[in-house]
This record gives sequence, C-alpha cells and structure tokens, in this order.
Amino acid sequence: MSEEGPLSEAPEVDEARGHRQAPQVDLHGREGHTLSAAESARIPAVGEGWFEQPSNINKIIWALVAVCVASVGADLFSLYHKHGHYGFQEWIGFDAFYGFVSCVLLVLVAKQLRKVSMRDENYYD
Amino acid sequence: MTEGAALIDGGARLAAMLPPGWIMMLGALVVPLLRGPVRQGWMLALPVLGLFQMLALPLGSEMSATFFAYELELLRFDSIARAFGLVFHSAAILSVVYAMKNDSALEGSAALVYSGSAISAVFAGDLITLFICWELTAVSSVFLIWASGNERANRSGMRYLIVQVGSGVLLLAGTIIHYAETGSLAFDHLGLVGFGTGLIFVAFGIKAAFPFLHNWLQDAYPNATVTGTVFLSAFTTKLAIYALARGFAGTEILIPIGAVMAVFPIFYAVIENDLRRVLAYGLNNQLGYMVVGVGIGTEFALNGTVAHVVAHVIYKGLLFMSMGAVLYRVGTVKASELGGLYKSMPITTLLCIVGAASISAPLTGGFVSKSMIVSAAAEEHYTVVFLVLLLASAGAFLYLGIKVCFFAFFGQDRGFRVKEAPLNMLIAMGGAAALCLGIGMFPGTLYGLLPYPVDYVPYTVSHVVTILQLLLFSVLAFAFLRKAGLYPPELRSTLLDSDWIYRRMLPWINDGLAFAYNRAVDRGLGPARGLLSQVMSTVERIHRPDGVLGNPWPTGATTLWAAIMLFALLLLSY
Amino acid sequence: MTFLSNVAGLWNYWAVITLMMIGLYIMISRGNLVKKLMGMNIFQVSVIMLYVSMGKVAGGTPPILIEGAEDVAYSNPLPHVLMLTAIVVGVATTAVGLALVVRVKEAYGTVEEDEVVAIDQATDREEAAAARAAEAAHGEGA
Amino acid sequence: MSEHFPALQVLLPVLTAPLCLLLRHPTLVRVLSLAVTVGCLGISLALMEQAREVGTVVYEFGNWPRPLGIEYAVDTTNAFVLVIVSMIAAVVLPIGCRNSQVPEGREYLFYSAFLLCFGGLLGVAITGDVFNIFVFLEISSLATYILIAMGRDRRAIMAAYSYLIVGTIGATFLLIGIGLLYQMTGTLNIADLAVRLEDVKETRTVIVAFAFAMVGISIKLAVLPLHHWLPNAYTHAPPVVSAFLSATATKVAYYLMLRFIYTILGAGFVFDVLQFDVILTPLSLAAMFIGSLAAIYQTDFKRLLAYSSIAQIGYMTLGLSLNSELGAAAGIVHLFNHALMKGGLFLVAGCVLLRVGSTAIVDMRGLGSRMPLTASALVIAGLGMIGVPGTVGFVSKWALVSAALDQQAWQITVLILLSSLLALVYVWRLIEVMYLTEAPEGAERREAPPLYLIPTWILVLASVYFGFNTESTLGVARAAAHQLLGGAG
Repeated sequence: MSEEGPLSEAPEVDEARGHRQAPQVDLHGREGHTLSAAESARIPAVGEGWFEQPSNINKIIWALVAVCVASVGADLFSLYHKHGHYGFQEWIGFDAFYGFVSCVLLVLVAKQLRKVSMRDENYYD
Repeated sequence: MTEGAALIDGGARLAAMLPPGWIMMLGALVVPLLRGPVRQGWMLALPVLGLFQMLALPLGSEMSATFFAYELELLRFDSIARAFGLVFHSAAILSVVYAMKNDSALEGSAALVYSGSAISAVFAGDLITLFICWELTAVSSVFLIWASGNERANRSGMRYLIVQVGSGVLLLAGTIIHYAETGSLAFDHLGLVGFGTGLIFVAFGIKAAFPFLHNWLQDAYPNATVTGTVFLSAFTTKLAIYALARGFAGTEILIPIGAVMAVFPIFYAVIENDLRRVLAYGLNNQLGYMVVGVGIGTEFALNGTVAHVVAHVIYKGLLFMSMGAVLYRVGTVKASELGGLYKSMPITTLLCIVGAASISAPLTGGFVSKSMIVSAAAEEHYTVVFLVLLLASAGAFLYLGIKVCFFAFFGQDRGFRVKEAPLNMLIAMGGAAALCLGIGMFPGTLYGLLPYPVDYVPYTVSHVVTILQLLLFSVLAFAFLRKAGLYPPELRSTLLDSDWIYRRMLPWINDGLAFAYNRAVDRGLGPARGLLSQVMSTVERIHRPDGVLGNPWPTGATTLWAAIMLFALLLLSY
Repeated sequence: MTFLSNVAGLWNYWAVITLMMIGLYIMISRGNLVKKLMGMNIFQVSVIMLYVSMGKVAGGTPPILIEGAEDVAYSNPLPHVLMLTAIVVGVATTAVGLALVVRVKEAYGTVEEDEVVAIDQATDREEAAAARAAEAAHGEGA
Repeated sequence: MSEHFPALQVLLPVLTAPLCLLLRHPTLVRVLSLAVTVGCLGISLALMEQAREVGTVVYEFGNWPRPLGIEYAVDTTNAFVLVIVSMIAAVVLPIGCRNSQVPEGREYLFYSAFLLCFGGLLGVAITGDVFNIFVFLEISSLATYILIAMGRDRRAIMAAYSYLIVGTIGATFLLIGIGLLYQMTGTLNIADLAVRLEDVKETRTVIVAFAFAMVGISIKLAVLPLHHWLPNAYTHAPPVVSAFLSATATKVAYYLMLRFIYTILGAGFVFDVLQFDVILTPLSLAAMFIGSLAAIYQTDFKRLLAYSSIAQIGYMTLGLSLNSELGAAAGIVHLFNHALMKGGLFLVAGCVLLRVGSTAIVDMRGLGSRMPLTASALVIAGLGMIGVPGTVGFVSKWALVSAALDQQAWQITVLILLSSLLALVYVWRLIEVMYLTEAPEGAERREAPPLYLIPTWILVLASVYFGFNTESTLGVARAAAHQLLGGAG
C-alpha cells in the first residue's frame, strides 16, 4: 500500500458530517465494505462524540483524580495493612509517586531519544 | 453422518499416535486442496483436535524415534511443556478463528505449520528435534510476512528469515559442539558451561529478542499480514522463553539482560507511530519480565515466567488482533492518522481496552502473572531489578495500553467511518478477552497448570491497592502530560534502532570497503582481479555445453581414456 | 627364461595382445562408424582367442571322452563353452551396432563420426543460442 | 516356491520378454510386463527378508554344487540392489513408451527390450558366477542400446551407438579380467574365487585382471574420465528409460565394483597393495566438481540431470575409496537414495517434455504456475540433490561425511560440502526459472496426466519418507557393508 494514496483517495461519503470512508486494505483484495448511508448516519459526526466534548473529558479527568486521591487516601488513613518486601514499599503513596514520576521521566527521556533516532518515514527505502 | 463419524474416529486414532503439533503440521499440507467453508472448518479442527489429543496424554508420556544413530525424543510431556502446549494450542485456535476469512491457502498452511512446529518444539526432548522444529518455525513463519505481498514486507521478511535461520544455525553448531563436549543431546538444563552451550544461549537469545538482537521483531511483525502478526506474536518469542527456561534457568546473566529488555523498548514505544510496531516493542518489554524470571530461576520465579507467558500470549494476541481489525477496516495503524474509532468500532474498542488492561490491572491475566515475577525479584533481593520492573510495569501499562487505545479509538476524530470488525474477528477477540478476564478472576486454574506448586495469593488488599496506585497514577501522568502539552505528538517517522547497524552501517562499511578495494585494484591489484575473472570465465567456458568438459566426446576419446586408465592402474600396481 | 623364450613361449598371448591393440586402435582412430564396429569385432575376437588358448593343455587332446583310454590329457573344455556364449554376445552386439549405423545413415546422411558430431554440435549450439536469445528477450521484457 | 525365488527373480522378466514379442497385443503386453515387474519387486523384497535372516541365500541351478554349477547367491548387498532395481522398474514402467520414437502398435518391442534390460540387471546383481555377470551385463546392455535409440531425437541414435562402442569395450575388459582370474584359479564361482585367489594374489596376472576388470566396470559406472557416454545417452533417451537407467544401470555397476573389490579380491589387496584409492579418490572428487559445474552451465534440463548424475556417482565412488565399512555403507545407501531422487527428476523431465515439448531450461519458465505439481516435485527432489535435511540426500551426505570424518579426512569433508553448494546453484537455477520468471506468452497451463504424476510423486514422496525413516535404508546399508567387509553375516 502506498503511504499517501488510500487516505487521500478515500471517498467523502458525508462531507457535512466530516465522515470519510476508509479504503479497504484487506486480507488479499476482498471487496471494500462501503458503509450505507443509514449506517453512516448512525455514527456521530466529527466532534459530536461523547468523548469529544471538552466537558466530558474534564469529567473523566476529575473522576480519575478522585480515584487517585482515594487510592492514596487508603494509604493515608491506613485503611488496610500495607505489606511489601522492602521498607520503602510501605511508605504512604510510594507506588503512586513512583508510577507518576517514572511515567513522566519515561516520556521526557523518550522525547530526547526522538532527537537522536527519528528519521524520515521512508528512511530505509 | 456415520461415515463421517467413522472417519473422524479413524483420524483421531491416527492422530493419537503422533506427537502434539504434528496433527497441525501434517494437516496443513491438505489445506491448499480444500476450499471455502470446508477449509475453514478443517483449519479450525486441526488445533482443536491437537488440543484434545494433548490433553488426552498422561503426564510423563514419551515418544521417541531413531534418526541415524541418535535416539530422538519427540515427546516429553511434563508440566512445563503442558503449560506451553496448552497456551500455544489456545493461541492457535483463537488465531485461526481470527484468520477465518483469510482465503490465502499459502498463508493458512504456513500459519498451521508454524503453530504446529512451535508446539512440537515445546515437546522436544532433545536438541536435534528442537533444532528441526526451531528451523521449521523460522521457515514457515516468514510466509506470514511475505504474504503481505509488498516490497517492504518482502525485504523485511528476508531480513527476518536470515536472522531466524541464523539463530537455528547457531543452535545446530552449539548442539554439535555440546555433543562433542559432553556426548549428550538431551535438552535438559544446560547452563552456560562451555562454548557449545554459549552458542545455544545466543541462539535462544536471538529468538527471545535480547537487547541488540531484538530488532527482527519490530522490523518484521508490523510488516506481516493482518492475521499473520497475530500468529507471529504468539509463538516465536515464547518458544525462545520456553527454551531458556528449560536450558538456562537460574543463569544470572539473564537478570540484567531481562531488566534492560523490560525498559528500553518502552522509550521506543512512546515515540513510535505505527501502533503494531508499538505493540511489538511492548512484546519485547514483556519478554524482559520473563527473561528476568528465568534468570532468577527459583521455583517461584519460573512459575511466574510460565504464568506470564500464558497470560501474555493471550492478551498480546488480543491487542494485535484489535490493531489488525483496525488495519483491516481503516487501512492504517499509524497513530498520527487514527482517532475516534470508538464510534465506528465500539466492540473492538471495548475488547482492546480489556487487552490493554490485561497488561497489569487487577482482575486480568497480567495482574496474577506478572506480579509473581516482580515478587520473586524482591524475594531474592534484586532491589534494582525490582524497581526497574516496577517502572516498566507503569510504563508498559501507560504507553502500550493507554497509548494504543487512546490514539486508535479516542483522541482526535479523524473522520473515519467504517464497519465494525468482521464477526469472526470479534469472536476471536472476545474469546481472548474472556480468557484474560477468566485467568485474572480465577487464577487457581492457571496456577494449577504451573510446573511447581504455587502458594502465591495475588489478591491481597495491599497488592491490589498498590498496583492500582501505580496504574492510576500512570494514567494521571498521561493526562497531565497531555494537558501540559509535554506529551510528544505523534509523528510519521522511522525510528533508528539496532537494525540500523545492519541496514545502514554494514552497507556503508561494505561500500567503503568496496570503494577501498576498487581503489586498490586500480592501483595495482588489477592483474589479480583479471586473473580471477579469467579463471571464472575459463571455468564457464570448459563446462558449458560446447566446452570440453560439458560436451560429450566422440567415442574414440573415451576409448583412449579407457586405455589410459588401464595403463595408469597397471603402472600403479607394478 | 630369456627374453626370446618369453616371446616365443607365450606367443599366443602376444598374438592376442597385438590383435587387441589393433582393435582398440581402430576404435580410437577411425571415424567411420562401420570401421569402428569392425575394430570392436577384432577386439572381441582377441579376447575369444585369449580364452581358447588358455584352455589348451600341452599335449592334451580335444575334450571328447575316449572310451576306455587311461591317462589321456584333455584340454579344458570350459573356456570353449564360455566363448560360445561370448561369440553369440559379440554377434548380437555387432548386429545392434550395424542396425544403429543404418539408422544413423538414414537420419544424418553420413556414417562418419566427425560429421555426425559436427551436425549434433551445430544442433546443440542452435538450441543453446535459442535459449540465450530467449533468456535475453525475457530479460529485456522484465 | 519361495526357495526358487532367486531363479524366478531373473527368469521371470527374461522369459517374459520373448513372450511379449509373440503376443504383440499392446494392452496385454503392458499388463503382463507390469505384472512381471511388480512380481519381481515382491520377490526381491522376499529375498531381502531371507537374506537378512540367513545371511546368504544360495540357489544352485540343477543342484550342481559349487564350484561346478552356476549358483545364485543373495546376501544383503545384492538383495538391496535387487530391491532398488525392481522398485524403480515397477514405478516407472506404467508410463510406458510415450514420448519416444516407437510407432503405435509396436509398443511390445519397447516392453520386451525393457524386460530384457531389467532382467539383465537383476541377473548381474544376483548371480554368484563371474562369467554369468558378463552374460547378463551384455543382455542388459544390448537392451539398453535399443531403449536409448528409441528417443525422439535423432541424436538418440548416435548416443546409443556411442554407448554401444564404449559399453562393449567395458564389458570386454571385464571379460578379460574374468578370463585372467579364471586362468589363475580355474573357477568362476565368486565364493570359490575368493578362496582360491588367496594363494596367487600377488601375481602379475591377477593384478592385470584387476586392472582390466576395474576399468571395465568403471566404464559402466561412468567414473569420471570414462563417463562421456552418459550425458548423451540420458539426455536423448525416452524419459522413462532415462529414469530407469539413471536409477539402476550405474547402481548395478557400482555393486559389481563392490563385489570385485570386497568379496573377490579383498579390500586389503585392492587398497593396501594396489593402492586403488590413489586413483579412485581424486577421480571421485573431480567427478563431484566437474559434474556439478557442468550441470550448472547446461541449457537442457535432462542434460543437467545427467551431469549431476556424474557428480553423484562421484559421491558413491568416494565412499568406496574411503576403504571403510562406513564408507561402503555411505556408497550403498546413496545407491538407493540417488535412485529415488534422480528417478523422480527424470520423470519430472518426462512430464515437462510431454507438456512443454522440450526440456530446454528456458522453456521451463513459469513452470511453477503452469504445472504446479510437476514443478513442486522438481523442487522437493532438487532439495534432496542439495542434501537438505529431511530428504534422502541429507541421509547420504550425512553418511558420507561421517565416513570421511571417521577416517580423519577433513579436507574431503570440506570438499563434499563445497560440492553440495554447487548442487545448490544448479537446483536454484531451476527454481528461479520455474518460479521467478514469467511463463512465455501463449504457454498453456496444463498439468501432466496422472499417469506421469503418480510415479513421479511416488518417488519424490519416497525421497522424503526415507529422509526420515533411515532405518530401512541406512540400517540395511550398514548391515550390507558389514557383511561385505567380512563381518559376521
């Protein structure tokens, strides 16, 4: 498959709703499954999905924060017996902290890696 | 109907005489002769039949054959082999269901031979049998890559084949040397004790994708067909883990190797754009856990390794299946081009989330298996390794699970409106998801299959909460980085990895040497080269059909030769 | 034994060897297919003579049983018998050979080996050239 | 009945041949000869069983005891050769004389010639009398000349003629050798010869006898400088004949060489006193390389196969020249394995000739899609020629390499492996042409008929089967070599 072709050639079935149909890449040249107009209509338009509403996203994030706080809170108020092989594992919120920091670090390091190792998509061709 | 039943009965009796895996390998040969639903049924029947056949074997069964002077142990049925056999069969069944609509006979046969040979390898009791199966997996699996039919896949497949066959050659060489050193071909615990076992170790290491030996994986898997990658993800590397666990359990060097393996692919996974390649990096990262488990080598650690193999094959298969479905429907799995597919493919989305969660979340397979390895590291006081694995857990969950789900199904809607994945794919994914959850919720069954008795209890409040903290804050970190604009954007790109060494550096060196050589030749080695080409052309000239040696002489000449030879014999004897 | 008695005492072998060499030489040197067959015949005859002469027992009579006679030395009959078979084989071979020569003459119009070989090689070369041409044409097409 | 098996083994085909001439009815003749070959196969297998049980099965004609009468003696070695010959005959004969010059209605000539050739070869292998060897050799050779001349091309006639001249020289040399041996011992019986030669071994007459016999057999075996009858004969003969001859005629000659060296003259005498290996080893190595190189540069598929046969004969004689039990076993097992592979390949050539009308390699372009079954048979048998594990070729190479290593002959091992690479080159050339180039325009896609395909695939599948089941080939070959070299039968 060429890298640009199928996407730019994809037929615009419903421009008003921002829909486009994907080209069929297939398992060996089967006919494409073009959506019927009815099927297409059932799918929310671009920007209208539940997960696309900024307010909903904020709700999700706040819910996430709440759960996070709750999990650390369990540590804080010793709601359960915390058990680990090492002493540091029993610190309050150790895993939370470790998870957060290591993820941020991983991303930041990876961004640096990109400077070294990123090449054009067709570098080897 | 009764005839059919009799046929099935006869077939079953025949099959019962074969070692596990052979049913699939032999049955695969028939696949090209069948068409349509018959073929689909046949392809599904083979692994199911194989599974039943394996389950019917009592533990401790053996089967051997004589090959030259060597006694080959085709079947060694112990608990570790049983666990691998079980998960390989399950993976084969799910993958076949997933690939049901793929009507390429070549791909179907190759996939079955590949699965079958991987299963046979697990039951191999000696190194020769292992080698044969080892090479068979290499040779059969490459067709799953070549079946993509494009230039990129062709070349990638060739690189893959060279690496895999190379691994087999090392295994053979190691086996021969090991045999010369010890006189034994048995595939039991080997340990790094000599040059022979060293070569075998490297051979296993290549297939297990050790750091710097890993890149065939990320190179080849994303280039295979939609269905081929699902097969590939299940067998090759896990076979290598099995081989390591069998041959090199407790070899300490494996621990640092595994630790590095668990971390470095994450960096690549973060910035890689092709989501199937992201999964390949993730595969590599999870192999790291297993290698660490083998390296620790205690019963507990080995149990953890086997358990993690079981869980990992299933959930990684599920993730590859969901990305395959996306590729099938949308035509790309590049993160930079995808988004918002949850609207079009809600079921796939849900199943993909289950797969992502199964990496470590409670109630899933990854939770009950991976934690055994991490705990084993702690129990044996490998503190640094413990912390590294913990970090990798958080990273893997985030950048494999979240990233794949988020960029493919949520994120910015790119407007693709496609159909939900085909039914057979959904069934396969659903089956895999059910297994993930089943293992996670009822770990006792899994633990019962492990090679050693298990007294590990995964579901303690402490464990659940701490893991939840780790995972939740990973997600929080992701949300934070996205909001803060620190998260690297998805870019269409190629990332340099160790494959750069053989795809770029070696050719450069080669070109440089060729240049130097040509210069030297121009300066005065010309005559030598001329001589060489002259020799070559002379060889061709005299062997060509019109040359002296390629052309039948007239009878007189042969007669003369007969006389000459007679004379020579007489001369020699006098 | 002196050289002379060597030659004289074993004269039958010398004769055989001479015949054999003549036969071989004809087969090597003559290009005419019929002459080659004749050379082959001479060569075979030399072997027959070798066998027959080795069956002779000095002072022996032909191996026909003489009734009532004692102390009669008989020549060894076996080589003669063997050679009856060998002669049959030789005749058969010659017949097949001559039949083939007839066919060669029909197919090629000549019975000189060098000419036949030249024709054959020309055919071979044509085939090879056609092969190369086809390959080259294919190479351009691809 | 079963005690007469040795006699029946030869008499059945030899007597059926003239019967065919009388009957003339094409179908009848065909069925009859087929029945005879299948019967011979059964007999040979039974003989093999008997020989493995009792060591040597002896059959005395007219109950005349050794050394007066003619006896047939079957031990493991010649039982193995008998099985090879009759197996190949039974597999290839059903194809009959298609693709040859035989005019319609005169197929009975083909069948009688084939049966004579077949019976002659069996006779050579089975008999325990050296003069009988000569007679049977000539019977089979005369039939062979006729069979070769049946080829479609006029070059077949010339090939037959050349083979006739050269082959007759070979047989006559053998006859001279036999005569000289008789002169020294007064016996023609092989077992008796071996005993009586002990006293007179070092005489010049025996040495000369040895030289004549060896050169004679070498011609029939196509050892390197004496091989030039072979390529033309195999190239231009009808495919079935090529398949049969390549799989059997040289094998029987190899058996003769084994018999003369090990049973009659004794390995100690041949190798230590006469130093036959000094000549045989370099010739074998040269055959391996020159044969393979010539195969690489051929433009005709059948001729390529013929040259590859010369290389393969090199492997067999190399095993012999190693002068060890393992070496002889390697040679014997390669008899069988090569018969399967080369027989299969020549039948593939027959399929190609039938459908494509030529066996030029360029005409085989795109065969992979035009005749998939034929092409895949070629690939599998070709892998065997290279010696890929899982094929009989590998078994042979393995046996040969381990024999060479056993003698500490490292350099020979290396050369064996190198020459395998050459085999890779010429097999790859064929694969490339068949699968990686497109079919010429207008080429029809038509698979060969089952009549051709079934025998071809029987041989090809057997070549895979015996790549795994080594007990019934290598095991027997080792037993045969053990018996030949004087171990307890």
